[in-house]
Amino acid sequence: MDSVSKYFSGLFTGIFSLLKGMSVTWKELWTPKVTQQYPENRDTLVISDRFRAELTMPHDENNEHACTACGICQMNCPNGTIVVTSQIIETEDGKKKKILDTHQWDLGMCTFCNLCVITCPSDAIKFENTFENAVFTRSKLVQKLNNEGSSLREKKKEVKPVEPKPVVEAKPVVEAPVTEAKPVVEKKVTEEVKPEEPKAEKE
Amino acid sequence: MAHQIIFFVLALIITVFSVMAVTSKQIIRSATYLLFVLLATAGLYLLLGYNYLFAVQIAVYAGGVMVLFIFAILLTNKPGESLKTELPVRRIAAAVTAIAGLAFCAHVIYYNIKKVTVLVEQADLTPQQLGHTMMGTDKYQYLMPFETISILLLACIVGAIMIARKR
Amino acid sequence: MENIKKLILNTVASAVIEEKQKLTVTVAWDKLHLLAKTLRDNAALPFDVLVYLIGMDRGEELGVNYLLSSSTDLSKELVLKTGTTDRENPLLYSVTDLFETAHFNEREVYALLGIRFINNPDMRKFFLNADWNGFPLRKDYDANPELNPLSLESVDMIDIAPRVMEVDGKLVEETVNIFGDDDYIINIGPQHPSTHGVMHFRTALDGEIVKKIDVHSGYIHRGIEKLSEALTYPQILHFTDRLDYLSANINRHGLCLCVEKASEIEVPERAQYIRTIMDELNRMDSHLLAWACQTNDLGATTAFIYGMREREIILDIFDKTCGGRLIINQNVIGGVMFDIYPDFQKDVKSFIIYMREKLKEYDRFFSHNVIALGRMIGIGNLSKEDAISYAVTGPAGRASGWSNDLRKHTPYALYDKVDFKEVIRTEGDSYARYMNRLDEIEESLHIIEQLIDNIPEGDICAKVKPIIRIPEGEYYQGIEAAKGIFGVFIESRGDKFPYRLKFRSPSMALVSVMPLICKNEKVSDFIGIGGSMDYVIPDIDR
Amino acid sequence: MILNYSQPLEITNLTGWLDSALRSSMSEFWVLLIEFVLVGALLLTAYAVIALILIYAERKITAFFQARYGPNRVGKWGLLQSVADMIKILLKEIVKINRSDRFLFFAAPFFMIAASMMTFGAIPFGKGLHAVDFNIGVLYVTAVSSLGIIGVLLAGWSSNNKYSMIGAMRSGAQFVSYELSAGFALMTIVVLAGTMQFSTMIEGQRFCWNIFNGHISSVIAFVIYLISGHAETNRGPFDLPEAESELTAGYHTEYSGLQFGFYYLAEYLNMFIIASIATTVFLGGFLPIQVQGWDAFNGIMSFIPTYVWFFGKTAVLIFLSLWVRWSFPRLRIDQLLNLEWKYLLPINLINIVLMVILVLTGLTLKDIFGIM
Repeated sequence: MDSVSKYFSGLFTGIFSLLKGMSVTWKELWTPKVTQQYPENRDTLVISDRFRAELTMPHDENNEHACTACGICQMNCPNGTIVVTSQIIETEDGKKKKILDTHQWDLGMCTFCNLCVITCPSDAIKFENTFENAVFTRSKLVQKLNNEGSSLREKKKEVKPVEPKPVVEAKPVVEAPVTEAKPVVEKKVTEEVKPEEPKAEKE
Repeated sequence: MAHQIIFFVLALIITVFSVMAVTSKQIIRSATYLLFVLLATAGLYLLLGYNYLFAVQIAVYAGGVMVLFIFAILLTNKPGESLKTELPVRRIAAAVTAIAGLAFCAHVIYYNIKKVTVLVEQADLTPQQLGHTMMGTDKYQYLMPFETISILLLACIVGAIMIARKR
Repeated sequence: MENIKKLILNTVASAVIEEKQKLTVTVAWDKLHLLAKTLRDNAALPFDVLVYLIGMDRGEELGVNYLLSSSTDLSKELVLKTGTTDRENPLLYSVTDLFETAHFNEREVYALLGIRFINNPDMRKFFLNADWNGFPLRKDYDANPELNPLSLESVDMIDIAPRVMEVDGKLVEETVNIFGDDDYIINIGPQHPSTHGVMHFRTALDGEIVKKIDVHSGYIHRGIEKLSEALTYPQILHFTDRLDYLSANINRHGLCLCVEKASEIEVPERAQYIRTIMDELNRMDSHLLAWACQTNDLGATTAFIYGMREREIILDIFDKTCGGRLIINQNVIGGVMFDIYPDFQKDVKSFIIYMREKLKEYDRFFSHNVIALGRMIGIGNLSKEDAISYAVTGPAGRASGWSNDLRKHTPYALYDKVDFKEVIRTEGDSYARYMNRLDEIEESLHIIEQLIDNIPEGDICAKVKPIIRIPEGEYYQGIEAAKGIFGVFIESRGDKFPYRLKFRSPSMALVSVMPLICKNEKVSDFIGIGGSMDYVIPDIDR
Repeated sequence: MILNYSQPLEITNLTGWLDSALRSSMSEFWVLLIEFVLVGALLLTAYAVIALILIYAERKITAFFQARYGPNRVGKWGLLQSVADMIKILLKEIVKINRSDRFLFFAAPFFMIAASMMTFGAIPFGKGLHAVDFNIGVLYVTAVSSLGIIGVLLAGWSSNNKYSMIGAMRSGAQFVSYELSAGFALMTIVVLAGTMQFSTMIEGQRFCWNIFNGHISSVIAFVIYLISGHAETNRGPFDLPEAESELTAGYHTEYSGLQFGFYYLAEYLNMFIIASIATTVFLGGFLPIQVQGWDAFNGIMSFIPTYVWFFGKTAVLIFLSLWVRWSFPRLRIDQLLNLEWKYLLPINLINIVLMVILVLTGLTLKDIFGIM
């Protein structure tokens, strides 16, 4: 007798549970849909300000940037995504000075770990939330961040970065030959960044 | 005329696929050819106006038995493998059996051919009529054989379960 | 622990006991098995959990570290060390008969360091192909790609395992067939909708019933541990996100904690709050996905989408806080990278209300559905003993009645300050694991509720030297990731790179127990059990 | 007949006119030939069109159950999505499988499509919209639809793929089991209606649908028929033969292009066929809702053409099937067979006896209330 009652109670509780499940889907049938209609909703789409999509080097109205070509970002990048090339020029007063030639960033290899930005001593680069970066060829993912003909912003006026990043105090270190750990970096760099140079820049 | 054409098409299908069914070396293909034969036979029934028989032919043979058949074949060892050629003795024995069967059929057909044409002209059979005949106890009604067959089938089922249990 | 020391010395007199971060015992290679067995069988405080098994190239010798812990109290830990100087044909004794979890780990050690284990029943290389040249984690490994050229040829699987067995005191090298001759083997994976990644189960079937499972892994082995040996600690951080990518933030927290403890960095209070909240959000994110995937594995596609919908809200909060959705890069050594955004509290609180509502809906929709119950109750039973032996932690282990929540046993961050329940069930079946996850979501909501309004003002990151050097020594930190105990082991030689770094991944234990609990279940249930275990393949492969 | 004038939208008017026009100009043979070809072409077109509409409807409704929008890019609200998919399927390469049994591999989809098409032909879509009207209609439908399983079994075997094989075996077991229940459920109503012919059966439901007429027994039969019909079409929660999460795509894993298209079409059409047979047998088929004695009401209801009624009722049943499919997890094979052999079949057997008793003792609604 027990098994018979079990048979029927099982049948009815089973059917009841199924109906309960169906009531949930019925309710969901009428709830607002959550899919983003992406290309259509471009105007209303809000991407958070902090969203890391593309590494950029902000330039001001005089086409000046803050990058001193110290190469710390390149050193800190775990994947060899960044390649900084610089050249030594001679200023009017005869001093040798290193200026940025190209700051190259490979979106295809970047893991968006933000290390380059937080370690940059001069806040020259930052991540933007411009996320539509799809291209057709891989080579287009390699971007040059500094504008054509841009130059280093003079440092006198610049007191401190406006918003200090949490770990900005990552100072360049004299004896740290970090680059040697990453063979990836050492390709086609016209002028290899030397770890000593950032020190000169810092003073 | 249309009836004639359809009949010949069906007859051709039956003959060709019967031959293919026995000559094919892959058993699963044989089964499929046999299925075509059974379906064409069902077509013949339809042509004759035996709707009920047509449906039963498809449901029982084409549908039920074939499924079981294919099932059985698929579950046996390596169904796709080509069969080996049999021993000559067995071949001769098979041929003799086949010819004997053919002779028997020919005999039956030869002596009954006139009666068959008479039967065809019978009126349409309704399911009600069929049902009454099947379940009736009067003369020329078939409740007794029907139930006997049920018991036979029941015995088969019990036997199958017993065999399955043992394994 | 004094008793334990005495016990160790009584068992193996030659053992060297050191007080390091953890109590470390070094023994000769032939005494290790005996010592491990004694410690495991010790009635007063059984060391019956093998938390990690790490192969190491110590320079001269090749060795293995074992971290033993007690299933009753996970805060009691003990490191066993052994090694062999024979670099040509290194042999050590297997502890697989004592701790089942050692099986896969020993195979991993064989693949990466070339140490073979005597009496391990199946000594194939894990992660790597049998024909791989060299042992990557050895310091003298030659990474020349010509040695291991990329092959595009299709190679048949060989189901023959070599092994070294000790028979009557003699070592015998032999091979053993994984499957029988007549087994009907299907490959579930590496490309399969329900293996949750590039996992490969070779499955012998008897009709619908699973007879045996052979786990093949390593299809996405990236050599993170090897890569880490050439990177600084902040750089290694971004690898942790790529292990169990679903609880990326918790893994990262683990490595940060390990480095912070080793180099004695004090993390500011505010950062602790943010970390804890983010961890719990991450845990919910992971559990929601696990729930969704499990329902999907059982064939309920609609439930899958509901889970993903709720998860999206968490991802949006992550996105606004840290600029990442899946991999959020929030933790850094010394604190967190990003402060919370102004509306953070508001968003999280509204999420808590929303999520509670949705949990009720899940309950109505799936948790009591008669079909779902039939597919989960009594399926994939994992006993407590097996859970301990296989070191199955996380919601899956707790579903077998084993209390193993590190947030309770060895509290870190703010877990000792908040009130929450450790969710434990004793059934050990798929349904218990399933319900555990839903209940843990509830607990996570409860934890966040207590913290969200009390986030103190202050720094979000401690002052950290630009180049972090960890003092010489061995450091281990375990944390409770969404899928179980995630551990970080660092051996430092005082350099700014780790000498050896190892991640103890919870998923490896979860997968290693699959052949046991799926045996004699149906194929469909095998998939369902896989869903209930909720392993993540990159976490196994590393 | 007055009814004819009150139903100006019926297609019967059109076909009748066409028939008489043809007959007036040519001999009987040619009239029949032209009409056969026309009917055949119409059925084939309807087959494809209904399948496409169903595919669209399923995707859209599913999406709404799942808080999504579903296809909405091709055409307004994605209306042309199915058409686009069809073109894609037609253009796709048919991949040749190594070591497959080529003949059976190619033949299998035709079994599937032929079976569902033959069933499709016997459905009364509206008044006079009836290709054939066998006196054994119900039996015919059950018989012919059972041929489809052979396509599944052959596909599974000839693909030379273990997933396909397991899928086919599951499908075989499932089909053989549930065919029984579906047949019994229909037979219950045959007992009630006293006929197997669809046209007579529908006519008998003018004022009282079979589902009401046999009350308890009919409702049980209806539910069982829906369940087993749902199972026969291999749709969730009974989609084990395809069981995406276990067997990738089950028996049609190796099919591509048009061959896959055949399976795809047949699956959706089978869903339609099951729903339409349920409509015909239980819900009064194409007849409008009529109440005995309410002549004005009946007149208004009759104004809506019968095919609208038919498709409307079928659509409701299809929606029900989608609703069920997208609410539940998948059964396991043993649970599936348990459900059939431990629950549906015994209940069915008792139910058929109950129905016989109802009919013999005059306890059907028609007898009680004296409805015609």
